[in-house]
Amino acid sequence: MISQIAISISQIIIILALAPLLSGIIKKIKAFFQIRKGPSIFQPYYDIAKLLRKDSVISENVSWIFHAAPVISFAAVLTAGLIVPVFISQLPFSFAGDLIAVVYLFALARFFTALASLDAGSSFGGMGGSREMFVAAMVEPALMLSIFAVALNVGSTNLSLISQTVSAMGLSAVSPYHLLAFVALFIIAIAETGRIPVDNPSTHLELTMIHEAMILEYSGKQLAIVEISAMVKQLLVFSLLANIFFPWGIATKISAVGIAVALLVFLIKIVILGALMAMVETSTAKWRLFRLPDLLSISLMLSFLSIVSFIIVNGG
Amino acid sequence: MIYNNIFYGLIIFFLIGAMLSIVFNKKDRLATYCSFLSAVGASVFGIIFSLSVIFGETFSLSLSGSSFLKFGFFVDRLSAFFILVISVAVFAVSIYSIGYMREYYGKKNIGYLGFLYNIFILSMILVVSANNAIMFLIVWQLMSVISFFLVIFEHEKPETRKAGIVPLHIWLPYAHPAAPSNVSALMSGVMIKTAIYMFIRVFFDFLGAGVLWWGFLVFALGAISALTGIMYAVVEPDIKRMLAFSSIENIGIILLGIGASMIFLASGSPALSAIAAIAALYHLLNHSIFKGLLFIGAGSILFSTHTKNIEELGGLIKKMPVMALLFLIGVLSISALPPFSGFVSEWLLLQSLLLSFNSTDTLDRIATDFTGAGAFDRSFSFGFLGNAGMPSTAISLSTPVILSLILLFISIPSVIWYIKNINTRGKHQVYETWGCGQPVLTARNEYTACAFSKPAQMWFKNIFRPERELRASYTVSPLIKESFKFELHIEQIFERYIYLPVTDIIVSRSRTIKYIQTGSIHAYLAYIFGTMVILMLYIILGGSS
Amino acid sequence: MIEYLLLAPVLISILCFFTKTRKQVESVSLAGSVVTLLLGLLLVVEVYKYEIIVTWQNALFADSFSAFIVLIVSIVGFVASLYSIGYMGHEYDHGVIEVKKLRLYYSLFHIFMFTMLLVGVTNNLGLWIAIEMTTLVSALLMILYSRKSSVEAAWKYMIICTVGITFALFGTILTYYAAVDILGETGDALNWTSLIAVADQFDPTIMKLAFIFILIGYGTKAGLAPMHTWLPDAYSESPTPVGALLSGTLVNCAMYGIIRFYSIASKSTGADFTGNLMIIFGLLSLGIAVPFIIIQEDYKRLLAYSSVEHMGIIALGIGFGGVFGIFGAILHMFNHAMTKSLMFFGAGNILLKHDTKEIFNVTGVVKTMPVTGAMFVVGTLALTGSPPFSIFISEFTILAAGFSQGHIVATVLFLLFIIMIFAGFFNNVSKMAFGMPKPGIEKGEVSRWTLFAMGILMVFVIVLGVYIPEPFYVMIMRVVEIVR
Amino acid sequence: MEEIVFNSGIMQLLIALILASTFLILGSTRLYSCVKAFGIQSFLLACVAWVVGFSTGKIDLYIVAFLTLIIKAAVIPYIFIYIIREIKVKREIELYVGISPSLIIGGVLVVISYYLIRSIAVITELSSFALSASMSLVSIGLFIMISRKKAIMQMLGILIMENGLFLGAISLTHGMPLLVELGIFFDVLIAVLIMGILIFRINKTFETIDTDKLKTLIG
Repeated sequence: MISQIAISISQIIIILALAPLLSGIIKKIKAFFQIRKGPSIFQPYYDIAKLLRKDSVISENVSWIFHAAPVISFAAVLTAGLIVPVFISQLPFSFAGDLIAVVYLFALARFFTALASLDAGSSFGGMGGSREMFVAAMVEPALMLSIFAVALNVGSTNLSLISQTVSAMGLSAVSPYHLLAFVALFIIAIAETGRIPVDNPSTHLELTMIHEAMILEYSGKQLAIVEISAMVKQLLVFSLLANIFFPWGIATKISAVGIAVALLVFLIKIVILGALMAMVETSTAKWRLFRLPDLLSISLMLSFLSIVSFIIVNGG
Repeated sequence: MIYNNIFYGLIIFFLIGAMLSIVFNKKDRLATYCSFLSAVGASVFGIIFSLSVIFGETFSLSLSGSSFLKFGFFVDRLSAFFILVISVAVFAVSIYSIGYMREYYGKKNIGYLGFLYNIFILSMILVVSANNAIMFLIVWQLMSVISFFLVIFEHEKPETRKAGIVPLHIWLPYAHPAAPSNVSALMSGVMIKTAIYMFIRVFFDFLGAGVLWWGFLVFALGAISALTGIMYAVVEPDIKRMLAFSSIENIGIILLGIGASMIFLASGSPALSAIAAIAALYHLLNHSIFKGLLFIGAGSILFSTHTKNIEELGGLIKKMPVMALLFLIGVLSISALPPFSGFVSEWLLLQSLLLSFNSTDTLDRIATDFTGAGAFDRSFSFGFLGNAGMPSTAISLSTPVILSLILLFISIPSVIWYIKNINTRGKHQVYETWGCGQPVLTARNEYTACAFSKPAQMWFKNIFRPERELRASYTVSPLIKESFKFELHIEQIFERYIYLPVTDIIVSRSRTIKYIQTGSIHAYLAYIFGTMVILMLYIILGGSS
Repeated sequence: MIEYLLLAPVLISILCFFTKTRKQVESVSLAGSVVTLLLGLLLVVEVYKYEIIVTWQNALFADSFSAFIVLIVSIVGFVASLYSIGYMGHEYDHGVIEVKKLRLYYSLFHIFMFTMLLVGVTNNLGLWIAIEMTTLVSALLMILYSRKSSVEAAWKYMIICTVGITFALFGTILTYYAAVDILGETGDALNWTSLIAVADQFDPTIMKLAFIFILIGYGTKAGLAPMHTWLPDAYSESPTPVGALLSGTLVNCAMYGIIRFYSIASKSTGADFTGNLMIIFGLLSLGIAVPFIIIQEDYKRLLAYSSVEHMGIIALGIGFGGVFGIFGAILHMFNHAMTKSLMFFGAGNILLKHDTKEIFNVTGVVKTMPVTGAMFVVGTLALTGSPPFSIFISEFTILAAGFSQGHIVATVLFLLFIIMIFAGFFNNVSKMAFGMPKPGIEKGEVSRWTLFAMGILMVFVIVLGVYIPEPFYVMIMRVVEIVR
Repeated sequence: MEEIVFNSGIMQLLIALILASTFLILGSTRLYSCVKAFGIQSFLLACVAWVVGFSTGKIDLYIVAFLTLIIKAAVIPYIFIYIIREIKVKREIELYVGISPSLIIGGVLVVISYYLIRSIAVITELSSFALSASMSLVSIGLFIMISRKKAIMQMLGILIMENGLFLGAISLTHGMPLLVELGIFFDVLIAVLIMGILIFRINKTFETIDTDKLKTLIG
């Protein structure tokens, strides 16, 4: 019992610690590709610390939702963190939720941020919220289908079970549908974390920002919490990418050495994925909003293809 | 047999309510209290009765009738579940109606509405507990006729006239919202479910769900209605019609569950079909509750703002905070977000759909996965489908329930901690919303519902075929525009491409057939002569057999 | 017993002819119709006890089927005479007709009753003579109002029905010829009782030919399609009580003739030949009724086409055969007679109040004439076969028979037509019943008599929908035995 | 014994003459000649009845023959002439179908009914001839009603059909039982009377007895 509580607390701490680091690393790699020095990888930590200390300015026609939204979305994302295997696949709360729960938790977080964006009554917030919902409507099914493909192989949607069986299967798990599902999930990750082709994270130009527009009204502590939940979500999506498709090296038993190795492997995988993401960001321009359906239907088709190929291969 | 008198109590209460509301229909206040309080009492009886049947044994009672027409009641666990759904919804809606009726004081005949309301619920309960086809059809017709009268209750409103005219359209989304809000809460919350009840009775009990393609048919039907339902709900400006469309979507989801359950039953895995059926029925219960909640919310919005058009609504949370919170919970639940019941039923449905791709041998692993070996193994079983010929698997719904607990466990304290310390330590100034430098931000700058759903509208534009109309009215000179008038019209594809063309064809064909009755006696005699000759040939050629 | 039943209406009509004032005529007619009703019920009770009664060297006879027809005729006749007191009284007060015409009307009315009762009780194939007389008398009744349209309708009615009946005569002759081969030229070679006993030895080809001519002949009188063309004109142009009698009882008498010959012919030619013919004609009548009901502008013609539809349903019921099929058809004859005459009385009240037969210029009937309006709407629901009412039960039985006897295609078509007719009929009637009444129509009913008459029929329509009394059920089962 | 009677020369002659009289009606354009032809036809029918009665020795056939003679050969033609004189109707008969085509159609109808009765082939040679004659009489009667516009001609058409049936009855079963036969005569007489009243009423309201004008009730 105690070890399980310890694991879950350590999981939360690690997630909170690594999340800003990951976005810092991605910004650094992006800067490297753009041949500029770019801020240090710890810059996000400084930003958050600064924000936590600053006073906040709140619009007058705002209701309790504005105050509650950041906290609820942060809580939702953290709960998702309990379920997604990061460095250990034997999570205590793994039975409490599975893939569908994670997707819906992300949806809950997104729901409340969009609600808050409308609350302030500015047209920017409304525009951000409406576009976020539009993107979400396309992202969610694709996300679910892509991980279904893998879940089918394992027979259950329980994430830790999936990562455990796939890691046990070793290299033989890398079959065609496996890769197809990975590419599909990668495109989803771009949309989910608000990266370039779908949304531009680093700009305040109302034409291109979706995620930023929603949190335009926030300042001070609330902005800090929103930023952290965004980063944690990004980390979770990356860990989904890493630990569902390439879970080797994840600790299956509770042993100091195993955990340390798992942490290291996890960090490496995250950095590689971050680099990949940064490369995609620098090489493509932001797509027009109404061309996004084409991009996301590609990922939908890929995940659907992977399911079909799984059924054909295994004669389901 | 305590069942009998509970069942009688249930029916008598409704009849009392109906009679009293007629007796007092002149005095509005008294009529409201009589009819709706008796409805509340009756629904309490309903809940007790249904629970006693679910956990007891089936209840059947046959009334005397001539040797040809025998009527009676037969309430097995399935009907009891539906009675439970109806009574829970009626309990809430009746209490709400007592308040809501104040809007009709003096204006409308409350007694008449009370009478119709009580008989409407009674007919729904009878529909679910009829024991033979004839009785079922009789009470079904009674229900639809009364709902027809309820829909045209406020017939001075223009759209009510349109709703009531074509009798076959009673269940269409623009008929439900025309009824008074408390009634439309019941209608789209519960009345549609009686159709599902008929579905289940016909497909499971009557035809034995032996044929595979029926399952796929129902499955496809569910998928289509879910998709189109939500598509039209997204772009619908009228709040009650939006809710009616979302009812269609949820009915689609329930049909998905039933279709999946039929497919499993036909392909020989009863345990799986039990899971799918439980998902469908559980979603049915959730939907009738949160749809009732949403309609009541819409009703109170209508009550205070006297407008159903979402475009004109805004900032209500400041004036009606409690109602806004409740409405939010309803919305969270209907969009199946985690801590609420909607999520549980949709999660179960997704699980059953996922499992359908899988071969049955992994069933045992899933079963263990479900029950969960964890310390919190508190199974909260819904084994109520024993009668429908399917094994009552004590599926524990612990997984999602525990998840919600954890979520609450984390978010509530953090919210409290956050609000507590924000007021004390950090100062925060209140300033106008950031308008990118614009001097004054008025309410008209906000994103209205139609704008919010604009991307979705663009994505499905060849289905919606939106016709936008922008009329500018000019001041003296053509350069300075005084005002813009924006008009948006969405195509109802079903009505436009399936229903209207069919009726046009029928009417035009019958216009041509009309010329048979030409009026000339010679033509008529020729018809008789023709029939005689044809029959003669029939005998000579074919008739020798 | 039967002679008194036949004698009563003749006496009454003579009496009516020689009375002077309106009050006298109405009271004589009312008394007469009460007597006829009582005698009819007495006959039914007696038949219920003794199964079969034969009198007058078995020229007149009454088995349960003819008792059933006598029951329908006497009930609808009694109610129609009540209604005509109100209706004709209203016309008389408004000077549309004067006393002479009123006296003529009542005397012809009772002769019409006599002829229909005669149809029920004739034993031998003289049925033809009785039906021919009904045509003649009803033609005279039709030209009561010497309007252009009613004369035209009467002429068409007269010519087409007489042609039809001539065919029926040819069928009767052929049946007689087949019977003579077996029974020899004795007098009773024509009587039902002896015919049915020996029906299976008849020569099948002659019986096929005979059945065809009978079907065309009596089908014209019953209003089966394509011989139904006289029906809408006759029903909409004749005075409403006569229309009610025509649609309520006369078509049933014609159907009685068809079913009698059906039971004889199907014994020798095999049930599927006759059954298929009945189904074909049934579906044809249903099919032709659908377009005319959907786009109809005249509400009396709407009711006429609904009669064609219901006769089609009865023919279908018989065609499906089996206990269920025939039980449904017989029950449907009774239910249809009650509901149709109720609707005709409602239409009559509307005609008196709005003085136009166009559906378009009649609105808000429920507001101007609340009782008639309500009964009219309930009647519509009943007529289109919606559940709580009697017609639903018989249609449901026929449907069940259709499925169980394996005529799937016919039953599905039957269901489809009924749904379309429900939509068309209810749409037309809801235009008339609901909405704001036309200006200038003052509120208030036409007259108590009409409401009283409609009330009696309403009782039958509602009660039989939920509960079928035991003796009634036994009687119908006996009829089913006779027909099978 | 029937066969001898039936194939005797007189019967065949009489039936042939009846057929000829129908063609006379088909071919004539004046009302009076039609009525006269109908009179002859009824007379011939009475003779057929008398011959059959004489040969089979059934007394009621004599009565029937006598009745046909009085009612159909005398009373009904008189009624027709009375109507024609009373309404001062134009003597010609408007037709949908010209004279020669209607004659040809009459011929075709006779052939069809003959072939039809033969294919049923149930009765002896001659009586099948009589039955086919009656069938053709019925179909020509119906054809006359369809093709002639005058209301009177439609009345005449019905009576021709009825004659055909009477001929059929006699040839098949030597006449129906007396009671029924009387009923039929009585009915036919009343039918003619009522049609007469109707024709007077049509003439009064429509000012013409041309049924082509009777087309107000449509749909």
